Amino acid sequence: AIMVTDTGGLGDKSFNDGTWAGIKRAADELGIKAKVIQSYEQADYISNLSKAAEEIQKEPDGGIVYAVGFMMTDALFQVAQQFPDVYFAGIDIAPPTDAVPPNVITFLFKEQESAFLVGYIAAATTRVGKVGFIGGIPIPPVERFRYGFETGVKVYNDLHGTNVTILKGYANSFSDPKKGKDLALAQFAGGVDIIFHASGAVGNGVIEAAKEKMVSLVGSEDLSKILEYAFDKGGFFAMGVDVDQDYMAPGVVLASAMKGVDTASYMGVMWAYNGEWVPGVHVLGLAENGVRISPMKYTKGLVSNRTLAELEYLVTMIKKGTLVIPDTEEALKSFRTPKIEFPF
Amino acid sequence: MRVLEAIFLIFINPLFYKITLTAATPLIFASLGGVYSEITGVVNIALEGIMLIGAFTSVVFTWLTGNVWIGVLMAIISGVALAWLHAWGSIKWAGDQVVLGTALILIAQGVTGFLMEPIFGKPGQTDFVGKVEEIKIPGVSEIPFVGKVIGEISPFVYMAFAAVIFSWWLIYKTKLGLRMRSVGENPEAADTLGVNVYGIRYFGVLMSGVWAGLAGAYLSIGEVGHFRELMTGGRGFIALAAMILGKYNPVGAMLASLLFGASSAFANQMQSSSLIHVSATVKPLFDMIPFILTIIVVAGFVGKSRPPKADGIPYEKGA
Amino acid sequence: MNKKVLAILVPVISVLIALAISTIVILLIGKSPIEAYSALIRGSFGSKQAIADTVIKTTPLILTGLAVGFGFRAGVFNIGAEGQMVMGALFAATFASNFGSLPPLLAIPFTILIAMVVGAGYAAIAGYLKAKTGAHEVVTTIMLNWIATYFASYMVTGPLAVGSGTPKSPEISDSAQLPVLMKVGAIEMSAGIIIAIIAAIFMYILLNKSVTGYEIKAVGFNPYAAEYGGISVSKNVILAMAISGALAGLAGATELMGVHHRFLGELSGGKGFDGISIALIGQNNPIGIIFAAFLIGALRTGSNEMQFIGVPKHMVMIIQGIVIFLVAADRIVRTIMIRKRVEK
Amino acid sequence: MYAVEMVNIVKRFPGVLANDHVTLKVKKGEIHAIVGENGAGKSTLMNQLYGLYHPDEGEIFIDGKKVDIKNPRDAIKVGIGMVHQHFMLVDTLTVAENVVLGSEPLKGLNFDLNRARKEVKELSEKYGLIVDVDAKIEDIPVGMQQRVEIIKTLYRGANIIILDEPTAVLTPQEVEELFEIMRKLKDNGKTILFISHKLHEVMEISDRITVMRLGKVTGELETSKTNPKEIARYMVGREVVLRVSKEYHEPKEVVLEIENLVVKDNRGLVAVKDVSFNVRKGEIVGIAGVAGNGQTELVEAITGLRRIESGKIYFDGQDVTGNTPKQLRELGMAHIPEDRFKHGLIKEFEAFYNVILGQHYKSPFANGPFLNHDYIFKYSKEIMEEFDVRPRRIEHLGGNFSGGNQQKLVVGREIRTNPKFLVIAQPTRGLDVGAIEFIHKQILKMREMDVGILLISMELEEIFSLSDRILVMYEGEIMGEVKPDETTVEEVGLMMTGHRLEEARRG
Ligand SMILES: Nc1ncnc2c1ncn2[C@@H]1O[C@H](COP(=O)(O)OP(=O)(O)OP(=O)(O)O)[C@@H](O)[C@H]1O
Ligand SMILES: Nc1ncnc2c1ncn2[C@@H]1O[C@H](COP(=O)(O)OP(=O)(O)OP(=O)(O)O)[C@@H](O)[C@H]1O
Ligand SMILES: [Mg+2]
Ligand SMILES: [Mg+2]
Repeated sequence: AIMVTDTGGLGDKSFNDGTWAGIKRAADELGIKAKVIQSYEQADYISNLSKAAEEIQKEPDGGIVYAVGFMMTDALFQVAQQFPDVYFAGIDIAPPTDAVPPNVITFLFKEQESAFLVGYIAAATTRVGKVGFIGGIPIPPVERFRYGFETGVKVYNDLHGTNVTILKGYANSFSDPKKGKDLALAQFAGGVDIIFHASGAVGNGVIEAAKEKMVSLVGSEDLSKILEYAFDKGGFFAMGVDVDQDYMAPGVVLASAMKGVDTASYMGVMWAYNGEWVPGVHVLGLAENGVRISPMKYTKGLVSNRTLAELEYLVTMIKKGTLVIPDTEEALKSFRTPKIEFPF
Repeated sequence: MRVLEAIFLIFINPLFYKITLTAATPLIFASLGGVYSEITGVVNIALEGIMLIGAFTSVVFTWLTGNVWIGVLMAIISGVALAWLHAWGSIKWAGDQVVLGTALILIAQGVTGFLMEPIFGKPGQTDFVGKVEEIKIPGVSEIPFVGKVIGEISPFVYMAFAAVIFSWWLIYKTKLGLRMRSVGENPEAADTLGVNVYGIRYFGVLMSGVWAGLAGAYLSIGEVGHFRELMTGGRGFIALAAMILGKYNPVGAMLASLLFGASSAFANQMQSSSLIHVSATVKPLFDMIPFILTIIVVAGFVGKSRPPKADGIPYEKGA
Repeated sequence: MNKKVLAILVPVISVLIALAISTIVILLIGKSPIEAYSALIRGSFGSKQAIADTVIKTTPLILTGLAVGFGFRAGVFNIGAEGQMVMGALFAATFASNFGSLPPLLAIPFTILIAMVVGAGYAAIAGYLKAKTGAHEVVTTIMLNWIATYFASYMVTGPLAVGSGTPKSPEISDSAQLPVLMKVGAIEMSAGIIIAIIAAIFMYILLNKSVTGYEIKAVGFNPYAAEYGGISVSKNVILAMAISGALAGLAGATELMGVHHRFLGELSGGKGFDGISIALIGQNNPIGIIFAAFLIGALRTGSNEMQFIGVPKHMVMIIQGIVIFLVAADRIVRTIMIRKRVEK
Repeated sequence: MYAVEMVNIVKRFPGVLANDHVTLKVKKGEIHAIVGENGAGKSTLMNQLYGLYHPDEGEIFIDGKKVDIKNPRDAIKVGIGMVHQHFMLVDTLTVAENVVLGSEPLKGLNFDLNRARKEVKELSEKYGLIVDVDAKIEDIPVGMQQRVEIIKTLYRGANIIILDEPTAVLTPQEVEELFEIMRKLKDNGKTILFISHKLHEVMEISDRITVMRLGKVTGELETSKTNPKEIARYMVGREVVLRVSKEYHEPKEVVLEIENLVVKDNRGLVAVKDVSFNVRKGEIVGIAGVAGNGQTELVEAITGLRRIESGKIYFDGQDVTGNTPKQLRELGMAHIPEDRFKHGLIKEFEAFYNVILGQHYKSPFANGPFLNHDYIFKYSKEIMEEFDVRPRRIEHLGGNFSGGNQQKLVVGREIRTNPKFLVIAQPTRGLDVGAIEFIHKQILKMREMDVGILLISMELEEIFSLSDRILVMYEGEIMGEVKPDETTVEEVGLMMTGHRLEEARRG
């Protein structure tokens, strides 16, 4: 299995890293080789994918080439056509046309579903009725996170008669943590107390900003002191993205909206080698275990039991399809909270 | 009206001033670095690379030793090391200073990216390794408004302003400063008076390594406590612009950096203002404010900024 | 040794020294330098695909190199080729998606023209401000770069965005795409390289054979003498910036029309900055620039192949950095060469 | 006992033997002049004495002791100071700062600016070298800059002072002041090496003279026992006409008419105040005046390089007020500028590009948008031949010609445009006697051809020998108009210091 990264490269703690983890896990189990090629610039995608495919052709057992990241959409489909005997998989890639060649699978995620959950938690937990969202660059996956987050807040408002509002901002970058910190501080100054970020490494700064504010309030970095304070008086919080970022600032990162990229890439490799290949687009949501929210190892105590129970219920609704979280701007605009009666 | 109200609210919010200061701090350090190098006659486009190396090394050594100040010290040393390469290429070998600078940026980007895996075991970015804590000055933090601005703030911010004062003193009040200015303006004249042109130029460039290294350390362990590839995000180039805008003068460079910091803080707050209703995808456009403002300032108010006469020209004896 | 031989030998030896230095690093990470370097060469010249790739990478580098180099000849430091390239390509993409009804003979020149005019106009802002207010072009072009980047990012995530995947503009009409000279698998080498070479010839003629070139150079060397000689300084500063910007815009056009066929978020990918070192390595001479661009293009292409044997992409940035460093401080290499000869 | 002995000095540059076994002996306490053609090797010889170059062969003795001077620091140590032909001053620093640079007084960690200012003031008073210690170099006139250079050597305790062409840029008054200073220095026991192309100056100030030609010493003369003609012969190797004589030539119609012209200088102060005059075809109108009295601004206004505040300029009967340099050139105006480095030449351009500047866009130099290189090459060969530009290489870069040859290139270029009217500013500054003779002859030839000529010069001798009419400028105003054979140098001198003609006549 060979993975070709987008220009973000390994170390993004997001789809590149996640995909690689899943591929390695599968490769270890299968006893095959796994390689990674990092792209230097956009013009590399086609040639790197082609080279990877040629490499795979040389392997007696065949194999699979991974294209990671929505940036590689066009390149993946162009190259896949040229190598019908090689399996290709795309992560975060939506096919440009409906016809997907038989040698290609792509994985998309319902980011909005996990973001919905953190939005709901944010709305339930804020003490000031104002929460924040910080995106990197408004690309589709980031936007889906936002749609979900906004929906989560809206549903909470509608169910509980509150009026939690959202400040939104973008960093124009995925790699400038200082910018994330400044933007987060600006939102805190604007009156929010919880910020959800979907902004790659920029988010590290968002988390740092929340931590700095919180530690300053509490006067200590000690987890138990932070939790004690937060339980009594609230404070400043961040919410993580893609992977479980709760550990990055224990007690301060309230929850993370996770995306199971590794699950997807693991599946792809397994399918390619076990002959269970199912070509086409695979959209993974809560139901497919493609997205989820972090276990809130440190912060569970800050969220009321009632809210946790409501979340459970909402998750089942989403899994069953009775609650559909919008994944486009239009859908978000026309979204109306359905009638939800909690059984408790 | 809503917009005016939003702007008014931004300007009366102490955090706006605090973010201005922290956004300006790396630029102040880096543009000071530019000033030191360029007033002695060496164009230093490598600031971005020096900052990156500084950001990286400070994280590495903070992680290894657990002591952030050793991290800061190592950022300075590594900044000086990279600056030394620039000095060596451009002073000793009379190389083209702009090309050497771009080469060093590439080398810095390559080296920091390359070393992530061997040192931290994973590429891209490190975990949180520790941070220079904000300092709380008891008296100051109680003052209304001002306390909210500088009552609790990174010591780097104070260091940046101290560095400006120090540099102003060094450049305009000491014998060394006089010599620095003379070799950047007319190295031949200085040479005929027995001034060591090469030595002074080395000093200027190496000092730019000190300041830009500190700028980098501030970005990583001063602000966010970790390193991410390319995390300097072009600030080296903005610092270069601030240096020119500030007319190659430490105080001017500081003012230009503050202008830039204020306008980016302003852009951030505008994005975050609940009074301004624009669609989410339009918001990134607010980030243009600092750049447009800078163009207006340089075109409308600053006009010609004259570089030192010998800036960028290698000095060769007897030519 | 005569000057011309030296001019070629210095970069070659710089490459060799850079490779020698990186050999140590490659050995340290436990890889074989011989394998690594044969991969580097194989990757850049070893096959039709490799050659096509190298040419594709070289094309925009020639053009941004010419853009910056032309500026230097005219006494302006155009650090803004990046922004001009982005703006040129962005506007060309906006219009060229509607050129379906035009024949290629019209659509191609038209698209090129849009990119060049926009690039020229964007650069002329800096030229105008320099001429009229003395605003330093390094400051203004750096600022214009950021504005262009943010603007383009906004356009492809907002008004121009198509599809649910990559932030991208619609595809430009087939008739506006550059003809393909060579197709290897999915890799299409377009006629862009011919355009780049024509541009180099154009620049050579303009600078060395034309009245305009004479005036632009005179203003660059000595504006006082130029004015004394009846040459308008402000007109020529603006013109020089505009021509430089037109060349950068052309780089955007060839990337758009020959490689991506649509505007993508990272279309410029730092090539405007690469132009600075390429221009200076090529000593601001059109022929020199072609060779310098080729050198960097080949290094980049070859580097991807090196990743297959486990040498990370950063290694190539370091090699490139060292090569550029040594070419800039060419006396180091010359001194080494002279010492070698003396020893013999 | 000699203060300086340079014995058998040889210095080679790639392709040039700049000093060929030169021996120079300078007595203690004398003013010793060194003269010679442009490029004879005078500056090179002095640069070796000051440690800027190292001799290839030969020995140097100071006060009888053999020394090895490796760099200026060594020279300063043995008591040598040098004022270079092109000043070595840092424009952005003040006078005091420039003087003490390299040996700054300190107060604790700080540089002691006050002590520096005090010490400079003391030196300045002791030797009568008047300077403004706090002014920036870029703001003070050349004459003062030169005094700063001299103070610099004195501050370092120099006993032997080299002055390389100090008078080339000075006004006659300033030259007199300089000579006063030199005498004072001599009285204080200093030894002075003095380089100049102006033989009358050499005659006036020096005790002994060494003449150089083509890198060799051709003569060692006692000033009191020689005369300018003899020196010139040693210098050039032939007889030289030191003062060209001109025939009477009837002026024709007016070509340039200036009415009530007002022009401002770079600082926005009025530099030319309500000036009116005219120039006829076939006559030379000379403008005399101490530098800085508005001549530069006047010339720039006439040639379109500077904005006019009010007033009118008519050229050949046509109103050309506010015209661009290009328009004026097309109407037949040519201009030999005062500052050949700034305006006259593009150092980075080859000679063949320099000689077409101003006409480069016109046929036959250009064919439509393209340059006609064949013609340009041919044309530049002709000019270099006709005006004896050396070396005779059309691809030599402008900056690599010696000053004299640069001037010949400019003069050739402007004359060959066949102008109706020619503005000439400081045409012979820094040139040797041979070159001066040549250029003066060219100017008179233009007059014969009925070209109107406006000549601006600080050399009164030049003004007197060439002009048909002389206008004297003082503080932006014309003090009066005289004919050279109806006036005296004294009268013009009075007008140059602010006396109107009538007052000057009254005495
Ligand atoms: N840096 C140099 N490189 C090469 N050749 C030089 C250099 N300096 C001087 N020369 C050569 O040495 C010769 C003597 O030059 P020098 O400057 O000493 O003349 P000079 O007598 O001072 O002339 P002038 O009267 O114009 O000042 C020149 O003709 C020139 O060919
Ligand atoms: N960098 C250089 N390369 C080659 N030749 C040079 C260079 N610099 C000076 N020269 C030569 O040195 C000679 C003297 O140059 P220099 O500038 O001293 O002129 P000069 O005669 O002293 O000028 P001036 O008439 O103003 O005193 C010229 O013949 C010139 O060709
Ligand atoms: Mg000389
Ligand atoms: Mg000379």
